[in-house]
Amino acid sequence: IKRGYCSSVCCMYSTKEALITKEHAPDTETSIFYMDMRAYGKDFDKYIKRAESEYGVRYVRSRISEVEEDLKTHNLKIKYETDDGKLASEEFEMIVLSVGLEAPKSAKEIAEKFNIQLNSYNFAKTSTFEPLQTSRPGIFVGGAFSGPKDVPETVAQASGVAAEASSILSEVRGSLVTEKEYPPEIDVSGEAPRIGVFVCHCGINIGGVVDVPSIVEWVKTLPSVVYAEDNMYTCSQDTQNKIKEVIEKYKLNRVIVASCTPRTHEPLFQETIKEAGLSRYLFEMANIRDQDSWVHMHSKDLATEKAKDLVRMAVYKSRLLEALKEYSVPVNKRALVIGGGVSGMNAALTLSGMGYNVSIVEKDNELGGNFRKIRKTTTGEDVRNYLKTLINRVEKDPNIDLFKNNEIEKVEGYVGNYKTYLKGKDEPIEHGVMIIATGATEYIPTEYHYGENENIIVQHELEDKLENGEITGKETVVMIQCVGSRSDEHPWCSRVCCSRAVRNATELAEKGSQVFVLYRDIRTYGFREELYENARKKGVIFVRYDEDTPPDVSMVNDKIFVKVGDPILKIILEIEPDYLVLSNGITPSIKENEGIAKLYKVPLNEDGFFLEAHVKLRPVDFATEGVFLAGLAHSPKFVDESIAQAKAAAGRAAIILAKDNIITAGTIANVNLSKCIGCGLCADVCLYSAVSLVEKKIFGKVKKVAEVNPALCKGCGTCTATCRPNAIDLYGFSNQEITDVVSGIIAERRKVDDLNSAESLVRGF
Amino acid sequence: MKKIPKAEFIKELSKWGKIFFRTDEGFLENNELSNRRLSKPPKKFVIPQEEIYLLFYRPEQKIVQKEIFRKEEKKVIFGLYPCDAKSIELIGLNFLKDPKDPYYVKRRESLLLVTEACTYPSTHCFCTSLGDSPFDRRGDIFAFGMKDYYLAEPLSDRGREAILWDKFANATEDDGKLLEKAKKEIEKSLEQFDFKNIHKILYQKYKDKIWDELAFKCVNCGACTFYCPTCYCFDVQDVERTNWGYRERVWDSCMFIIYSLETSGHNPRSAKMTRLRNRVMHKFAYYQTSYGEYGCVGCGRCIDICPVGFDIRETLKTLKLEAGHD
Amino acid sequence: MDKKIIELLKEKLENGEIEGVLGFERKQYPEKNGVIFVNHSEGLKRIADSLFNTLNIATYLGKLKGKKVAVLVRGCEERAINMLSVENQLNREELFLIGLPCQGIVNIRKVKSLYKGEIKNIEEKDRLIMVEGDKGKIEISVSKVLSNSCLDCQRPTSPTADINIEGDTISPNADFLKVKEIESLSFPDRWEIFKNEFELCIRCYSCREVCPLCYCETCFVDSSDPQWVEPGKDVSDIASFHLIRMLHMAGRCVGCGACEIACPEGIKLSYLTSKIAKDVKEAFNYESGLTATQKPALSEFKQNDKGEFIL
Amino acid sequence: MINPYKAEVATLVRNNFESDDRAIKTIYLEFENGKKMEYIPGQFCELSVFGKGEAPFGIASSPTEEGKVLEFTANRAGLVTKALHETEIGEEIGIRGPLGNGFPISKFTHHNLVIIGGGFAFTTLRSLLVFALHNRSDFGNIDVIYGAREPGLLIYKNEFKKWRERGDVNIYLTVDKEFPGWKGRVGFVPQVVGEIAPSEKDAYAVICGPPVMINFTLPVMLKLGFARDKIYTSLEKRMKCGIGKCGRCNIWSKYVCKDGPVFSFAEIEELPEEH
Amino acid sequence: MEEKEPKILTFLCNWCSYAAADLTGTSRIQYPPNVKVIRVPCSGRVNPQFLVKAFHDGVNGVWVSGCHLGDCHYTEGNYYAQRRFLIIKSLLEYVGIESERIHFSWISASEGKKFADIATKVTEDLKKLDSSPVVLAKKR
Repeated sequence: IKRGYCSSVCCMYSTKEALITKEHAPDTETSIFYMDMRAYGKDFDKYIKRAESEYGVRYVRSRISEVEEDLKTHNLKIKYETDDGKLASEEFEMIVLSVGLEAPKSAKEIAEKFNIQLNSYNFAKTSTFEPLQTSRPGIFVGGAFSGPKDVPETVAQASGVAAEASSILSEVRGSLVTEKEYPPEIDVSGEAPRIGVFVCHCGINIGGVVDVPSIVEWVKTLPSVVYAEDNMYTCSQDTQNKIKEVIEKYKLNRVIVASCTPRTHEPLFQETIKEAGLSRYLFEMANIRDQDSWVHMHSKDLATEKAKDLVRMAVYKSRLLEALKEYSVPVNKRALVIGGGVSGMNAALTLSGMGYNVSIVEKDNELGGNFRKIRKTTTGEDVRNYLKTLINRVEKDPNIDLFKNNEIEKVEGYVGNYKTYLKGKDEPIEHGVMIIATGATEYIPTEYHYGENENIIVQHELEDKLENGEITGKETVVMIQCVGSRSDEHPWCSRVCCSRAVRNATELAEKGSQVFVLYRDIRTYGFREELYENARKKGVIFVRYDEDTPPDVSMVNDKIFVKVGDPILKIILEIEPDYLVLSNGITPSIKENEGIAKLYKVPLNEDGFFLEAHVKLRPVDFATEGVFLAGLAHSPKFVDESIAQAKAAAGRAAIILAKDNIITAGTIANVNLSKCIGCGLCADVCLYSAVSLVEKKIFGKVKKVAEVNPALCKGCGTCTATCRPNAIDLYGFSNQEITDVVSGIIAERRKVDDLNSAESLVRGF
Repeated sequence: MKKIPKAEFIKELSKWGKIFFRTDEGFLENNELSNRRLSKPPKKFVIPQEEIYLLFYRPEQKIVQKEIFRKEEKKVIFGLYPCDAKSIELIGLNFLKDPKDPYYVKRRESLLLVTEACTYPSTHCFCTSLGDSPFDRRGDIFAFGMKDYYLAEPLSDRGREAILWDKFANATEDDGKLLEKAKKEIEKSLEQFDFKNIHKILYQKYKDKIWDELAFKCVNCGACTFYCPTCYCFDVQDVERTNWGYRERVWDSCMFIIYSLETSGHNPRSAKMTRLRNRVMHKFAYYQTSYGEYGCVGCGRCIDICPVGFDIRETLKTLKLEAGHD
Repeated sequence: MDKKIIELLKEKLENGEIEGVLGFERKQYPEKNGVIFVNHSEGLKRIADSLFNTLNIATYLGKLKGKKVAVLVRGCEERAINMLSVENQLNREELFLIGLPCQGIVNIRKVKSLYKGEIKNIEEKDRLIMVEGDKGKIEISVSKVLSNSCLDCQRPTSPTADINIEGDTISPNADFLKVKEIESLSFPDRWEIFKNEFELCIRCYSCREVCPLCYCETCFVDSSDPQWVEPGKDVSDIASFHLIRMLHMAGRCVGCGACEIACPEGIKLSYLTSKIAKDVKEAFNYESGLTATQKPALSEFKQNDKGEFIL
Repeated sequence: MINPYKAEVATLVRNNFESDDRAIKTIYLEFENGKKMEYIPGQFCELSVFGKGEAPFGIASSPTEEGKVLEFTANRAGLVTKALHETEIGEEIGIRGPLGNGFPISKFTHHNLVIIGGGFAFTTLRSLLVFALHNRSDFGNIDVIYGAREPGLLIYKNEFKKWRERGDVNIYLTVDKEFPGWKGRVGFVPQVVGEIAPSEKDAYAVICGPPVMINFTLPVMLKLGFARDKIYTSLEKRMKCGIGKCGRCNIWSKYVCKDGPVFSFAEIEELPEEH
Repeated sequence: MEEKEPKILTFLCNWCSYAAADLTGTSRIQYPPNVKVIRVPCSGRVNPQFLVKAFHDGVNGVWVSGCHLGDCHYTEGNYYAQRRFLIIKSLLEYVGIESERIHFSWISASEGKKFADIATKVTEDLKKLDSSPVVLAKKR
């Protein structure tokens, strides 16, 4: 099978591997051989720069002709043609091949079973405007099955697909859910702590190193411990039943399991004690496997001593544990979408399809955003037709309220309960979630004499000329890539310009024009690689230039002269084009973004694009709950990617909207009102805007105090360390709990053998 | 009144206990009397800043308790000015009323207070304004330093038993005159404000708005209370260790907000002014009501030490003036 | 006080723009100088500048909440006011700040160490102070008795006062000589210094109460949940108190030195306050209280903050 | 010399929650050596949980009750109360007392008694009430008016039921607001006192409760004709030593721990508003 | 009772460093048992006061570890932590607490080896002090 596509991920993958290698073994010399460095994603170029400058990863632009083994040293010799056309060879101890991705072997089988169409490379066939839709209605595709792609796109598509499916199923939502029932929670407040300790052998994992039975006997002597036993596997089902029995029999109100890590097993045991009627917050764990028996295998005595320390620490903390409250906050089931471009409209329609009300706020008096300037997609679909249909659907949708020519003035509230005030309107829009789809702006070049000569144009102006028939096919056209991208002022790749230029160049070439594309790397990732290949076939000439030696454009009597040094051909090309087309990039709408960022307390990255919660795993979320992100506001991207993101954002938002109430976690910050002095430093450091200052009456005096919104607090505790009178504290990790655990560490040292030794301690000083 | 050569007096006293002399750095064993009023009061000899008084030990569930009494060696406090000697008596009014405070009692029993007539009052002294004198006979023994001799007389049983008084010659009439002359001179050198009936004015002015003005300067630190020779308030706190712990009392100050803060969060003296007012009232009115004595000896240390320039004399003067106008 | 300023304040008092003036009153024993609040124009003459005005006037604004007040401020005092404004403790709009040219403050303790007798009178003139008492009369150059904090002053003038009185100020040097000297010692030698200082402490909390930025109602030292500091005179507890207080002051302390002079035991608190000032300056290029909006150093961060100490 | 700071040790023999929110708990203490403490209603003890500290609690039991058990009811608020609540049965608690003056029982004898309480401050009132009921013939009419914010916060509920069943004491329970399942009176204590209007004739009244309640009840009582010197209350203050030494509980020259905690309103009128 | 082995109070953030400590276990990389781990949600939770109190109470050393900058689960917590740690380390050393007693690190969930290396370093640093007492420790 022919693989005429780019696998989209290998360039970055190999960079990451090289970087990790360097971190683990800093003396390793790592070299990456490549043809075009396709660092097209958000912040990818910065990553490459860091790999190069901070870690010393070497990048070699080349074509490799041969790899052979040196029979003596068994080293591997690479022969390659360098950038300037010379042959070179180098020896390495290890060669890692950046292999591409291909469709799964079972693709055909799956396609047949579900009766969906595949493309020529056996990936699921989709279209630009329906990137998640297979050829058969009701069947959707997400992730690499519709083509190779990076993690954030995959994750976004997955959320988008869920949203699509949810739209179809919206009428039966929730009809098959059965809620697990728990016994009523036993109130243990004001009781003496009665702790049960279960020490796990974990087969021989713990028991083989730590003297488990001796720990059980010892722990019984600790204050408040009323029961202790050891188990072969504390996580087994029969032990869960045992734990429940013991809780009842010994009236335990705290449970400690000394075994593996709470990161994997805490939920299981919490569930168990919940089934026995105890709050899950009354559980504590001592990690005597991953952080003890496994790491001190050769000093069993010390491992046993450490296990005691860890268990004692757990006991000390356990005594202070409280059944924390989880609050329920009702959810307003309306979404607000900021931005009426393709992303905003798609997000709104998807939410509406799922049965939710949506308000769209658009600053212009027309929907469509940046897409209004575009005529065709890179793959040739008619944009205007699509846009017309889309706008029509939005405007007619009864679930969607449109606020065109509007801007946001003020925002109040939090996830589930936002109030957004538009400029000049008293009545706020009340909504539970919001999606930021404010788009971006086209870069207006200041370089290459743009604006000084009517034949120096940008890509969309070229497209207008093509459409208007101003191009005859006799012209010489030069395109310059990366105008306003990948520079010091705009250090990001605008992602779409290569493909767009390639497509326009092909169209020109087909008309007979002579086209030169001056580029730094051609980043036609994915199936767009076909466009690139096609362009070359059609005679488009691609000339590479370095960042330091950009093309030289001059004008003499309205004539344009372009000089560019080709590193491959090692000659200086001088062209006198009829048109100079600048592939201008995409820039964030910084002022607008900053305004919105402030209103909704969400961050921007240093370039001015919105910064998502996690670049790979939470591509359309913000750290602030209830606020989501889609489209160019996130970073430059193609329309299919924007649509997928829009649907993803809708899908993510719908998770909140589907709930009647939001249940907050118990481990959140809380304020002691009599200690609070209202200095507000806690609110200053809260990224989630969970802390605010309010006026309250305390002992007859009105004063400003901090207030925690349980729906927003994530329980990081950063606020607590700013509080001088310790008024704001964190449930589950309170100052008292932490300092008591510290006492647990040194408890043995602060013990006396008898009253006399205590007396001598006291009299000694 | 006896006339005793200096060296011999010291020698005799040293038979009773270790002698601590008034020096610039406090009461030390180094045999050199300073010639100014000590910056710090002698109250630590009867109520140390920190007193651990109860130990407990918890081997299992049962608790073992033990009272802690520090062994007090016998000390001769030599050269105490009368005001400071009076302060120990004033503290005693509180600690000796029923039930007696055994810690004060034991400490006081171990002390022989040898008072010296005050011939170097400081700029902020005002004992005469309270009806006292720098030559008051206070403590167990009173002494008046002359060139080579002390004029001395015992004032208490402990003072009488401390040395063999009969060994020494009686003071002459001239000596007595000298002492009286010195007394008059020193008393005259002190500014006289006459606060002798200030308690009546205080009770009368308790609710007066003037207090806000009077207390404006005060930031409610505890410096005055800790430097006051008659302030005795203490806090009781437990310190816990793994299987033992102790209970101690430490100096406390009525100027601190936490002093009267109740567990519920309610504080009867939450405003800074009320705390200052309570302190002044306690010294010059409540103590008078309870014991017939002011809780102040006019040593002026609180004025010396106050970081914000609060002057109790000014305050009382203002109150007097205000009352006069009424 | 400057005549023009008196006229201005008179006018403001009379037309009700301000309800009073906060300033220092000069006393015969200048160590007894104190803060007064004057709410009628005759009282204005009581207000006087002095090298012995060692408190930070911002401390008193808590007692005047909600009042429109004119305040005479030095650089450190105004920075404290800015800090209090950042921390929502006062409304900067209600204050009319008159910036004084600060010549530093004198530590009376240093004067007393040079004059062993009973001081009866002190006069200030130019850069000299004349001390008179039972041991005669001497003249001392101000530079010899300047407060330690003033030696490390970064900014004697007030950055954002409403009007400024022109005049000579001490030169800001902020070279932190004493801190550097201590930093050059071995660990045991450093502890020796601080142990000796801390052992003097009687826990009267004068340092805390005169500090304009120690305005908590419940100080951590009085907390029992948890008990950060145990009762008593053990140096470990005293040290804990001062260290934690310094943590609370880090990136907030304006370096006025009021705490050191207030301390009845003469503890060299400037060793600590200058240290944190030096640290925030060097590590975060930060000075506290420069504006009424700048957050405390530990309540903000920069992406490229110093982190070489992190493994 | 007796060391008045040294605590005796008593064992926790029983405890039970009083309020539905479990913030109020009654504990029962017994001396190990079988000693019986002599006290009068209205006195208090300093209880200590060793290592946590000491705090004063009014004695809720009556010296006339059988057995040697002392009863205290504590609202969980601070370190010591939390520790007291979390003390297991069989564990030991330090106790100093009885302290304070107590109610002037001799004055009350042969008079009518009006007992008014609010919230968890019924503790020493319980002592007084039980004492009076045990010496029923020594007292005239007994009216008890007791209220709390809500039914779940009324303490000694079972005992109130029994007292009511006796028929020789008038019990009026009230809560601040209507509450599902509550069939009794609704209204704040001062208002209910006004409604019931106990007679001042031959009567002494005792009022204990939160300051607000007392402040509003006192005028009602005065209006009913009670003289100030025939209305008593028990004052709450921060205390440490409990024996008039440490200084903090003073109101003017009186120490609440030693001269009180029981004062008549005639005495209180003399004192300033620092309580 | 005085134990010979120094005890090192160790705060690990739940999301990175604690996970790294677990990974060290899964990878069976060995390190000295002196570090006593307290799991906290974020290094930003670690109030510098804890360090003062811990030294006062008698721990021999303190080590706090969080996510690498930019990797914080709560986005910014470790940036604030970094400033606080700089101040507390500098201040404690200034009054005479040996630098060997105070350590901070950023360890990601994948850096099991780094965790073991630093645990070893921290312990060895402390042992270099040759059981000299912590100056801030209360003696009773």
